[in-house]
Amino acid sequence: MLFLGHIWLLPLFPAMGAAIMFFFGRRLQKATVSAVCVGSVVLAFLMACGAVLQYVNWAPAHDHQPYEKILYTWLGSDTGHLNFQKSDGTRASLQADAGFLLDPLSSIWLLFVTGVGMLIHIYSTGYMAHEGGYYRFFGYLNLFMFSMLTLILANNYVLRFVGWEGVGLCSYLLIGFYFQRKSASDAANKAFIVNRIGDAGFILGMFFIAWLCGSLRFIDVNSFAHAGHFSPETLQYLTTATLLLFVGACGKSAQLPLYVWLPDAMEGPTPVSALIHAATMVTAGVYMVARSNALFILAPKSMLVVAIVGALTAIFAASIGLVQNDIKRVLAYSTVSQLGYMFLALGVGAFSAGVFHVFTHAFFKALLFLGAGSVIHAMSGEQDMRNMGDLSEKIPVTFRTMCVATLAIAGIPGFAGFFSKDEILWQAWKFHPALWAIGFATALMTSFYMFRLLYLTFWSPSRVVSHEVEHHVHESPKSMTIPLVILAFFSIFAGYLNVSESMGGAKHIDKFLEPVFASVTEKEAPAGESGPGLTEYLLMGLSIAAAGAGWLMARRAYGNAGKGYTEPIAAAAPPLYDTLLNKYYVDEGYDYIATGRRKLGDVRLGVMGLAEASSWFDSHVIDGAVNAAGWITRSTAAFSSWWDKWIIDGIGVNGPAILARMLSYPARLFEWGLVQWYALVMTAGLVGFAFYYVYH
Amino acid sequence: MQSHILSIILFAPLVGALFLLFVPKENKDAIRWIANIFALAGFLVSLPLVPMFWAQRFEPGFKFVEGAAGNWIPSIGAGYVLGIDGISFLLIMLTTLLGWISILSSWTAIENRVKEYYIWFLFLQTGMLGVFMALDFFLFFVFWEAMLVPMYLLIGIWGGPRKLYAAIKFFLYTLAGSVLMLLGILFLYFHHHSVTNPQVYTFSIVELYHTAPQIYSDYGPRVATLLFLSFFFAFAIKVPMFPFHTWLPDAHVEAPTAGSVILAGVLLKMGTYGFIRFSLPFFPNVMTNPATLLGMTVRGWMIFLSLVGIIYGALVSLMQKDMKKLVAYSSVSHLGFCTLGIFALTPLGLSGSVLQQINHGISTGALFLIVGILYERRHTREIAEYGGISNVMPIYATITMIMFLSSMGLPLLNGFVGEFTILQGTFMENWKWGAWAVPGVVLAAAYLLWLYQRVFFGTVTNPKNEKLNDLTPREVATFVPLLIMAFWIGLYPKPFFQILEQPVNHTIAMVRPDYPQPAVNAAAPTAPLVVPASGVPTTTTPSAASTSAPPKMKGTK
Amino acid sequence: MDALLHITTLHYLVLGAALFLLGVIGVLTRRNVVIVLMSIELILNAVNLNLVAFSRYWQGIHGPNALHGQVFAIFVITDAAAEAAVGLGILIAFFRNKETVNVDEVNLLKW
Amino acid sequence: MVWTDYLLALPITLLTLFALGILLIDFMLPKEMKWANAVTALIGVGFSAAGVYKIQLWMNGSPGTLGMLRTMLVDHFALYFWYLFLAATAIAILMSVRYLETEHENHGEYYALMLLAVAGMMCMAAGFDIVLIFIGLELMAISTYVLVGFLRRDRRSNEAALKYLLLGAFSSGIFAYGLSLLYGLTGSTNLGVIQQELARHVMNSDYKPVAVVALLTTITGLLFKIAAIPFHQWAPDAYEGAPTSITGFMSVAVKAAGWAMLLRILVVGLIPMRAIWVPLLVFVSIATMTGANFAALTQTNTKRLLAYSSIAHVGYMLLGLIAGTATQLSPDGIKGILIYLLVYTFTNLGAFAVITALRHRNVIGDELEDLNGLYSRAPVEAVLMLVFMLSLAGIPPLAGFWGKYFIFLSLIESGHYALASLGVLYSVFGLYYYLKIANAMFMGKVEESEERLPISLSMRTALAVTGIATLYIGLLPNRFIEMVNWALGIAQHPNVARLTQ
Amino acid sequence: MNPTITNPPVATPFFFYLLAATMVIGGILVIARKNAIHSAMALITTLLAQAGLYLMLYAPFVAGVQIILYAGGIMVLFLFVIMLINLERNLKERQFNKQWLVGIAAAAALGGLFIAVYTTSTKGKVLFPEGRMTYGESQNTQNVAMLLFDSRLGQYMFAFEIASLLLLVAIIGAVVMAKKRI
Repeated sequence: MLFLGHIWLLPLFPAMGAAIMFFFGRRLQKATVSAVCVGSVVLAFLMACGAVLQYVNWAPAHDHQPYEKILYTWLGSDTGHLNFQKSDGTRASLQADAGFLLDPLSSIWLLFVTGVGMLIHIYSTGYMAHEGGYYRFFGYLNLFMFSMLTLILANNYVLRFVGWEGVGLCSYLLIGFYFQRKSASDAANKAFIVNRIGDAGFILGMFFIAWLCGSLRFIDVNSFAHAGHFSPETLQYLTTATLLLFVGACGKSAQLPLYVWLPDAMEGPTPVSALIHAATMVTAGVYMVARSNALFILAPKSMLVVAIVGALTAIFAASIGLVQNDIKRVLAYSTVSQLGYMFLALGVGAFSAGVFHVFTHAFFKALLFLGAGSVIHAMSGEQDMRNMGDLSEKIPVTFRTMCVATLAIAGIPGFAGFFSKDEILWQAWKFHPALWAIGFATALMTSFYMFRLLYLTFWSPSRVVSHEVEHHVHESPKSMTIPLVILAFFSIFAGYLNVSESMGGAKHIDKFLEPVFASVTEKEAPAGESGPGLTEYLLMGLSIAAAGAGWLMARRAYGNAGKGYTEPIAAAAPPLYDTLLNKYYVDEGYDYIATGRRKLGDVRLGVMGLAEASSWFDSHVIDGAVNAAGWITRSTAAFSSWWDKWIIDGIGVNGPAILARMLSYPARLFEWGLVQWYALVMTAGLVGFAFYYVYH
Repeated sequence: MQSHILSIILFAPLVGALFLLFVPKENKDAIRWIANIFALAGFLVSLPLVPMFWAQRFEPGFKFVEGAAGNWIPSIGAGYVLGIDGISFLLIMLTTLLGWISILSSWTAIENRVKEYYIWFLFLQTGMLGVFMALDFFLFFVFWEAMLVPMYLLIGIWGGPRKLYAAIKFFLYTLAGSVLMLLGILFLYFHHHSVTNPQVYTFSIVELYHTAPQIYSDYGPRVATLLFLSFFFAFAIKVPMFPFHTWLPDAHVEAPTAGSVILAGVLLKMGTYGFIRFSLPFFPNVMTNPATLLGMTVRGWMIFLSLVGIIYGALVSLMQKDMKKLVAYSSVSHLGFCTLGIFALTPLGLSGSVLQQINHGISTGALFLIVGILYERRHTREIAEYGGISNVMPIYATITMIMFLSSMGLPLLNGFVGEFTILQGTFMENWKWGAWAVPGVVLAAAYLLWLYQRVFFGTVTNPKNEKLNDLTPREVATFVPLLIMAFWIGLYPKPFFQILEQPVNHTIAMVRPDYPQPAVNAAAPTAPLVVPASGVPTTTTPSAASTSAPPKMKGTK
Repeated sequence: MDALLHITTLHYLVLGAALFLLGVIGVLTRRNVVIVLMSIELILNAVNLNLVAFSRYWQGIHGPNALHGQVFAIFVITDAAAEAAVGLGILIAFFRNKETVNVDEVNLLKW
Repeated sequence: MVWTDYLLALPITLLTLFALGILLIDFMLPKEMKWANAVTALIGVGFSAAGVYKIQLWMNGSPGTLGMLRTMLVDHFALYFWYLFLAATAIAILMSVRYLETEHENHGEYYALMLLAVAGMMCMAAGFDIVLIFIGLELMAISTYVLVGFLRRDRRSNEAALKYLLLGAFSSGIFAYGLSLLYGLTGSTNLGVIQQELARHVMNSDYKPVAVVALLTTITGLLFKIAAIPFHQWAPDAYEGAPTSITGFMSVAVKAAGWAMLLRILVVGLIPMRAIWVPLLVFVSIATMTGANFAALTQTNTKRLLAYSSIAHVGYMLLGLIAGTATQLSPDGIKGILIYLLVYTFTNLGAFAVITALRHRNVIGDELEDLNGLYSRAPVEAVLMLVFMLSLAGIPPLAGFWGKYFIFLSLIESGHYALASLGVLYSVFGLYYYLKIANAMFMGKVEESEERLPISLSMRTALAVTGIATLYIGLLPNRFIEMVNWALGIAQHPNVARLTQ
Repeated sequence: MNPTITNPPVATPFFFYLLAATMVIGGILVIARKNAIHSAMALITTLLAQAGLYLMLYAPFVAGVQIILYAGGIMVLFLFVIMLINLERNLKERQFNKQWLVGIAAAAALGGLFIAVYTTSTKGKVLFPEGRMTYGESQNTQNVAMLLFDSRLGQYMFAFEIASLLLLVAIIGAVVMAKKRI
């Protein structure tokens, strides 16, 4: 049990790397930095392989239970005396451990995260070779790996949240890596804050779970969920809880309406986009929902919401992707769209299909991003596809691997994406044909925009603006191309791990995941598997056709796109094109209405509008009240002076004189300090008291 | 045999102040050295308290009690009685630590009237420690008021351009609250006399715990509520709760850096401490009174004000143009969490609240130091004056980032632990309260990150910023303890929870006798207690911890 | 009519009150300090009149030796003398500096 | 007259003898030896204090002796005040030496008048007969008129004296009128008899309206002496114009004597009319706190500011008399007043001592601006002034807090919550103007002259005494609280302040 | 000194009203005359009339003191001072200050109130009814002296001593204030 027993070391390897960078990074050579940081991830990968292998051997003997390793009590006093009241009135104590859990679900994530992560680290040594802040970059990357591994391996929601926030932070740091650029730091802020909104949902969801179950350990939560017999009220709370968790997932996995940060996140270096914003971090939402499957199953309404949001996101993002010109943005919207697919799968109850898509997607999307990075590297930083073209000869390795990835994502049979996507579509059909229809349309669009990308970049005539750039185009170094090749390999063959029965496959991954999704299978069991039916094959054929159609359309439109080519959509429906190009104006809408970053006329709405109003309120009303009290006091003091001056001396002293002598002494109006006035006040006081008491 | 460690801790800074009196004021460096040595000594003498307290952290009642009731002014029954429990222990340690750090941070910041500065500062230190140690209401009040004076002078003499306004506002505002508290104290005093047999006049807090709750039945809810309010104003102004907060931004902006650190780090905690130590146990029935006041119960109002404070403070921070003011308003938001946790009246909320008070002391203290460092170099705090500071001061930028993250409650840093516990404690009481507080967390990220972006990111646009020096070793030294504490609490908060367990459960038992308390033989710790990283020796074995008596219910007859 | 013709203590009281009233008017209205001082003497005389009248009244109750009021009146006269002496002294000192005896010109100290 | 009467009169006799002695010695002293007058006066005060102590020893625990054929009641209360007067006078004498030299008015009469004023005060505090009280009052008042105008070449001093005299005489006239009515109603000048007669016959008869008039006119005189609104207006003018040392003397000793007289008359003689005078005092007290605090807010003259502050303090002290039920006094309230007077003596004298110290060469030193940057010129004095100001504001642990403490204690005890709240809020309010002084000293712009302020030895002594007393009473008040308990004949229990009536 | 109850002499009301009228008119003249000397003369008249009233009240000693001390002593002092200070200027100036109307109103209110209180009584009873007794005037001075000096009855002895101090202070005060150089 060398690896399994010390599984807590897994996140610590990259953490050590990050710590070394933090303290000594500035003084280290680039080579040393690479060695330390890549080395730590390689170590983590090897350890992950070892641990998973050991787990696979260990599990059958232990009833396929998850392996749990608790290091120490993190939150809570560990005496059981710090209690709270559960929803049913019983006591539970606050406890969140620094504990790690390995089961099939986390195994899968563990493997592809460390694997892809390792490749991207290697790729980065080449990509970032000429950039400043090398150590900083790798420190952040390592920190990200640490957070991601914590997220994956956590044995309770709170520790998961640690990783969850940690990856958000690293995403923030890495998006803002080029912090001198305003757009980069803006995007970083946006990413973090939008994620925080999701996190707020996550926290609340967690509290609901703790309130209902009395614990946040996955094992406890699952056993609570499996125990059954819930009152309607509890089920209602469970629905709320799962919906809140899903809000968190929406934030992290860029679903409607919180997807807005992901396209902007492309401001970061490309390896970051590949690692964080395509392969790993953004799937955390999927992971979380899959992890909480026992609860989601109990809340069908939440499941429906997940499915609908997933489907809508898929088609929404895909439609935007149709017309984007920035190569990374196309991929970003593609990612959002694919994540939508995954949630669609989860929502319809096909958890393992969703997980499988995550798995395959990790490879081909990472590959796409890295390929895009390679293209950008070759083009000296140019990202606009309108200024590319005809690169297939010049960067052949990149070109070939990109082709593989495109075929995979488009769902061409034989490539990884086909298997996973098709499984999802089939499950969606079983749930409701409408969802399938959306998924199908999305598949068509996916194929179109991916091939559009391919044509515009590699095949169509060159539209490169400057000769210098054109002259400079070169294939990337080995450190970058080798990861591409490895990823291409997996983009083809990863799919064969879970070929469905209808195609004679064994569904290895489904079987492997079975203990995790036990509740799902139990629930589905009565419905019964009707075996591969005609419908399934028909649908499969339809989606293959869609993929092909997309390809053909793209080829027709962009195969010979020269300078100043026209977009087919722009030609057909200019308003639609504008809307799509401007991403349905969602960012603008948010800026005007939700955040208030932009003013609507003279009025600022949204949070900042509220903030402005509060600020005004604070300085004018509240502090105003305080100051007014002071002001009134002082003016009362002034008033008593004034009173002495004008009323007492003016009316009291001068008034009668004025009346009697008809304003003959206007110049003497200002006389004060008179003894007799004092005496008069005394007398008047005495008279007042006397009248009061004698006639009271 | 009484232990005198509390008195030693209490008067160590005062000794330093008296010593400084005899140093000629021209010799500035000597004064600085002596002040720093005494500040460090003040911190060091408090360190032995850690193992001593740790050994008896689960035992009920106050520890290290010193003096006897009525030994100071026998004729009115006021005594010099000191004693601590877990809550005050943590706050005392925070005070000694921050006191040392702020004195260290003033080395170059204070150039004129150095001697006075340090004398007043050390004096202030004693006042604050006294507040947390006093077990006699009268002694408490004396310290509470006495510490206003040095703070007033620190703001007023060494402050910014509007220092007079700020200093007077601070003094008057706080005093206005506390005088009403004095009347409340006197009421309790007479009530105690009237219900005890034989009739005794005393200010002893432990004694008053027994009688004060009876006011509700003796005089009716209205009087009890008014009495609660008389305490409430004192504490709410100190905290400050919305809408009594406007002295805070002014005081912070004008105060010298070290003053701000102490103000935010320790002074504000006196308000929350007062709530926990006095308001809750004295007026349990007011807290649980279902009758409404202007449409809400008293407790509902407290929660409401806390929630408003959280959101409102964050919103106002968002719009600030002055860095220090931004941090000041963020304090309003953070302290909103603390009061929310207190009035949630659950053990979790309460312990989270105390922990968050410590956290706020650490992170906001550090934030003020951070602002102070820029101010010392550029003499402006306008955010617009900066930009791209990361390029010229990378170490500074890194430390700032960590502290910002700590302040916004990122997990594995201290802020998260407190906020999470508070929110959970509140949520378990009423999930809507918890839900309303959560936007504060989001907004915290917004205002802090935006600030960071504007100050640190981008390129250096202002030529004046091009030649800024990065941190000196002394400045780094001021941050190191804070960073260590931030990570410690973030990674391993268990010792803190254990220290807080007994007082928190005890307090809740006093406020809500019906709240389920831990069983007598609760489960033993599941894992052996680990020696904390700071080298605090563990003298209690798990078995000892499990056999230690659970908190007894006191004060409710 | 009997009430008017039969002179009782009350008549003296009313007369004293009238004298008091005149004194107060003098104090409140005259500008000349000397006359203000004289008005104060009027007030003190009103007091004396009261005292002596009351003394007579109480003699009727407590016996002829109850002359406390008369003795008190002597003390008041002493006091009046002392006050007048010092008052006039201060007035002279004031007059030396300011060359006036008008009360409403005593107005350096104010507010 | 029996021999004990001579003993009871001993302090007064000694003061008179020393006053006469000073007048004689003064003729023989050359100009540069005039400080010997002060020394003589101090010795006189010392002897007188020894005489008081002798009486205290002789009383040997008995609550009090009626002497001088029932016209004088020498009890602990009187002894307490006698000590207080003597202490205040001693400090005021210490403050005066250098000041008079600077003003070129260093005459023996000054000290003689001071001692005679104290003799008058002693009669006021110990008098049990309205004649004695009245004569004592006049003795004190006339001495003070002269002292206020002692700077004869200074127009402000003249004016202050004239105003004080005119108003003082006017108020004594009204006061005497009230006393005459009291005598008329009760047939006696003895306070004890007055109380009995009022309680037995007058209050439930046709004579009640007359009694009310008597009460109102009497109380006017009393309130005038302690300067409560609306009978206060002499105070700021007289305080401002008088020599600073005399301002200090007036603000504590004269005021304490006024209080002693007020307590004697209201608490002993007129207690049957408590139901009538309490509402009146409520009004006066609120008016006093309000008016004085507001008026003090914008003052720029330190002496005048402190005058208004001392008026405000009268407002707080009056609350002590209000505390209690409609017919019953709260002993805690009286205790509060006595403690208040004690701490106020030291604190206020200290404050005036600092202002007196500011007078040098061509600087009058009573404007707020004169305090600017005092810290750099005289740090010890500035810190002491801060202590005095905070003590006046009632910040614990300084002496001033204790006065307020007992006043508010008594109010809470007797259920006057609203008044108590008002009082404490006004005390916060008051802090504002005390802080103005502190601001000027510590934060005001430093004048170009960085030279140290010359401060004489006697002044240092005065400052030391007042400063130490302020701190000592603040920190360890027990001894003083017990002293006041002793003065009021309140029994003492260890650890418990149980009050017996 | 045996009091004898007799009917009051017929002349009593007459003399009372005569003297009272003299006093009031004198008082009015004191405050109404512009010339301070005239006021002083009017005051002396008032004081003498008052002395007459004292005699009617069987207080011959006080009456004597009144004439000797007041009319003889104090008023001379007043006249000296009036002579000493400039008179001519005052004669040309206003006699009353600007608040005279209010002053009179307040004083009248006060005096009226006093009188109203004294004269209002329930059931037609008069306050302080006169005992209609007469006393031997010969022993008045002795009796006053008894109260001042007798070792058994002299309860005002101490006050009398203090009064001497009062006069001493008055002397010192007058000297200090009025003398140019001391």
